[in-house]
Amino acid sequence: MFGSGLLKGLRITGKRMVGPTKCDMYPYHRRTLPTKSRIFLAMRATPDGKPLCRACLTCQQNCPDHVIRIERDPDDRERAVSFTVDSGRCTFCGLCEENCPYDVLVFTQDFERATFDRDTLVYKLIDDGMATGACVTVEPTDEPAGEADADG
Amino acid sequence: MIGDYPRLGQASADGATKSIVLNMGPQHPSMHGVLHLMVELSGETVLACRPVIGYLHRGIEKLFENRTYNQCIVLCDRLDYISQYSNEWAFCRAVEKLADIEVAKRAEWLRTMYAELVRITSHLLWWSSVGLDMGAWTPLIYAMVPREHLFDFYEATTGSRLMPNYLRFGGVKEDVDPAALEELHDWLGTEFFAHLDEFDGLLSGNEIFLSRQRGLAHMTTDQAVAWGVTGPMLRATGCDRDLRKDTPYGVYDRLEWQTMTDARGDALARYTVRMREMRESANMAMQCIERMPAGEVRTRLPKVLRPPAGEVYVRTESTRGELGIYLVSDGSVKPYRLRVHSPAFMNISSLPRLVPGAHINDFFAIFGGVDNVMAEIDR
Amino acid sequence: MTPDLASLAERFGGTLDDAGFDPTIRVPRENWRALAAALAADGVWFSDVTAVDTGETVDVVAHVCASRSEQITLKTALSDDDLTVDSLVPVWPGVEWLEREVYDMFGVSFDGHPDMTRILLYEGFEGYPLRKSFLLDVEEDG
Amino acid sequence: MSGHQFLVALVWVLALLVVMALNIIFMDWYERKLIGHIHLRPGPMHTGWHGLLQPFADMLKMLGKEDIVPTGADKLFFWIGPMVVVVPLFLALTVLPVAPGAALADINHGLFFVFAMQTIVPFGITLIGWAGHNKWSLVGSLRAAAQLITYEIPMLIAALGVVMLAGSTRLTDIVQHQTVWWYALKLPIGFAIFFVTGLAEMNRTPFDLPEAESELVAGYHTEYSGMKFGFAMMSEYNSMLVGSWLLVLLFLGGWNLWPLPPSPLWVVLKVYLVQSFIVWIRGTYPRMRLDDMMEMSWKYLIPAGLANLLLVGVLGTVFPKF
Repeated sequence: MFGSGLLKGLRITGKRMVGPTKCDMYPYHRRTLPTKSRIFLAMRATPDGKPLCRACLTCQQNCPDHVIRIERDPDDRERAVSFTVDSGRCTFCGLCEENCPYDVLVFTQDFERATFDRDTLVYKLIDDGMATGACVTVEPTDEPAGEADADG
Repeated sequence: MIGDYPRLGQASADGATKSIVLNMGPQHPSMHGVLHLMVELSGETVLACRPVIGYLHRGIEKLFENRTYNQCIVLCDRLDYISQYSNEWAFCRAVEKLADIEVAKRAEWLRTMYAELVRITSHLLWWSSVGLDMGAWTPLIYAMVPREHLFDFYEATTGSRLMPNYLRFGGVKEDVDPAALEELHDWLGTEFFAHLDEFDGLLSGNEIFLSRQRGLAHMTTDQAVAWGVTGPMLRATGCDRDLRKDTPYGVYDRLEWQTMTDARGDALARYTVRMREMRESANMAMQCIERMPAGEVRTRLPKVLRPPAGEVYVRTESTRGELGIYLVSDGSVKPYRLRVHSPAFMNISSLPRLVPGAHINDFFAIFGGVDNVMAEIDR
Repeated sequence: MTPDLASLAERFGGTLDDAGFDPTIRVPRENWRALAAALAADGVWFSDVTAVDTGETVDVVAHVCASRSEQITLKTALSDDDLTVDSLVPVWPGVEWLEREVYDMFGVSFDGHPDMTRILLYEGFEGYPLRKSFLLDVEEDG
Repeated sequence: MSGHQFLVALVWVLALLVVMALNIIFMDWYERKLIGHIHLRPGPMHTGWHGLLQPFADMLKMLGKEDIVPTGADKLFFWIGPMVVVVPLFLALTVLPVAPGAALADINHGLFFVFAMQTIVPFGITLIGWAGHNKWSLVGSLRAAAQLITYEIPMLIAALGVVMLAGSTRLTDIVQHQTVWWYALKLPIGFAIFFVTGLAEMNRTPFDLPEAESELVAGYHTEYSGMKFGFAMMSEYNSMLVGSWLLVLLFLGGWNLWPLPPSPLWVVLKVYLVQSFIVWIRGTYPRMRLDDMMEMSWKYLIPAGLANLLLVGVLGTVFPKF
């Protein structure tokens, strides 16, 4: 009958009107993102500030958008002097993390980094050969993870 | 009328017909993306329409030529950003066919499942905008509830809501937690269908909606094929052409499902086909979860892929229709030429043929049924 | 129903290459539209029209479907000094925008096309981006 | 007019202005809230308790915006347009009673006065659309003119049924006839027609074609900004108030709520219930098509209204007490 569809629609919206809302009240209620979420790049480092990076440049070569810049120590090819991330160019594809042979790169779930200044989007994970505050601290293990398929 | 269609200014060239040209978009409240439509009107009747595209052109086909194959997958997400997995799959299929890579068993099931889920999320967005185009605001919000649930699933399993970069040559990036799959299966079987029933009650049976959609912008199968229209728009003319059935890939030949068609050929048929496809896709995704074998999800490949020189054209049934990937390789680490034949591009090119004679009022009702994504049209 | 491709290729002074994934017919550009029309008369519909810059020539490539699962590739080579070929719009109306895109990206102009203008790029853009001579400003990896 | 009468009239006018302002403030907040809850979201929450101060925030925002007059606009009409819309609606308010005789002017032909005032509104909208020098507003305003003129006829016909039963066009008399049985119950067809045409007169969903944001950007007031845009919004809420008030008086018993004693409170309550329903409809339906809408009026509503009139005549003759 003409009009039954109209009434049905009113019933549905009426039910929803008195029912609960489904909003996350964002700044008051913050969701924790799943651990797999790729937000900002970070690096594992030991508690005493030693980065686990071995400056193999795999991530830099795999990055489609030239986000990562690594400066090697001229004396020690396995030591990075600086590791710069230009997150303003990053597309969060995860190729660096995935291809890292030593499993050193990780993504953090911290997403609140809106800024007014584009320069602040460039941050260093290694500065002067030491891990910066943007790194994630891990307890040192005996065997470096992922050594086996380093040349995969 | 299969061949030519009225061009802009043609009807008023004789001087007898008075017309105005409206510029709809690229900034218009209900324009989907940055499409610019020049519409010639006589009163409220559309005489001709000329879509102006390219506002979102990023030169992706050129960028492909400057990236290694692995890096190209990232860009595939950006083609049609609301059916990401379909794009990735199309590209991966082309590379796998050219380089003769075998896909891991479980990965095939996962790929099929994600492709069907993304068909649902894409159609949900379409459903919300179909209502919005006709002035109903509520569908927009209601469709977001199940869509957000699926996006949460994407994020928990692939790491990103919109740009997953999940498929790899020979498989997928990583396996999915069985508990998450189980939960998704339960949700699809119960809550999701309840949502769809609600959608049907809200819009599909609404007399105002029906009177606006019925008989609007009619298209026959012959016309659709001649204009290059594919996907749900073609199936809404009664033609059951569907690449998932015609050239089975993934595990589509092992699932029990039907191609959804509707013989009426009008805007309502396009609506019905997509609504039915959502239910069928949910069924297919549930079958995938039930029957998925255990095992590896990724074939071991050399870190740097060099497909042999040659060329391949692979067509995939994406959410919007036939997504063709034409890959020419010269044996190096980067594609020599990668052409993306976009279904939305073909469908939107039929718009100037569909709208003449319609009211400006119906214009967006027709436009909504085309279901375009500017990112894929402009590339 | 697959048309007899070998005889078709012969009829239009072209060659048939069956080695790849899809049968490929190469014809001289004078017979481009005639080949398409003959195929269309056999019930073949189009899927895609595009082009490839091979270095010496620009190949206009059409992917057509003989049946739901059979694809045929049609090719014609155009030399750099005269990039014109007959338009396929009279055969398949839907290729209108595809040919505009080829014009936009490769500079191939199609005779008999109703609206030969740029489509993705703006009028006045210099160069044809998908030609190999058009170089991107690519950063070198360290 | 004596000084005393003048003073009373002045107080009434001021009171009506306050009512108008309060209604706009309340409806601005209420509509957002209601639509919000239909949309599964809470609506404004941060300006005051549950966003109660939101209308004031809106007002401040509108006042702070630059008042743009487009280059090609007809400046005189651009200014006059909003007033031509707002003033008649305010005048219509002056004859609407809340209790027997309690109106600024409880005139004998109150019903027709309201209709006459509503008829002026399309002129204002057409002026607005013409003056803005914008294709969207032109299309929108012409739609509005066509729609309002088309829907006035069935609206009047539906109201005529009430006039026939009540034997008066004075709004107080009409309400006094509905002490127990509302005319909505006696004349369901007339009520339905009046409600639907009322929606069209108010430019509300599903008849909001003049400001169809999905095709006409913002319809007839596309070029308006700042406080002039505020005027357009105000006129919308005003016409909603007038329309639903008239509906309550004609069909929903006005201040009668049997078996409870009559009270002006019931008028307020009913007016806001009707307005809630209108908002609810907005949250549910898509917009109608222009030609369908015209067709509905000429082909269905007017014949149905005439049939209703005939029915009322027959019933009124056969059962004089009806």
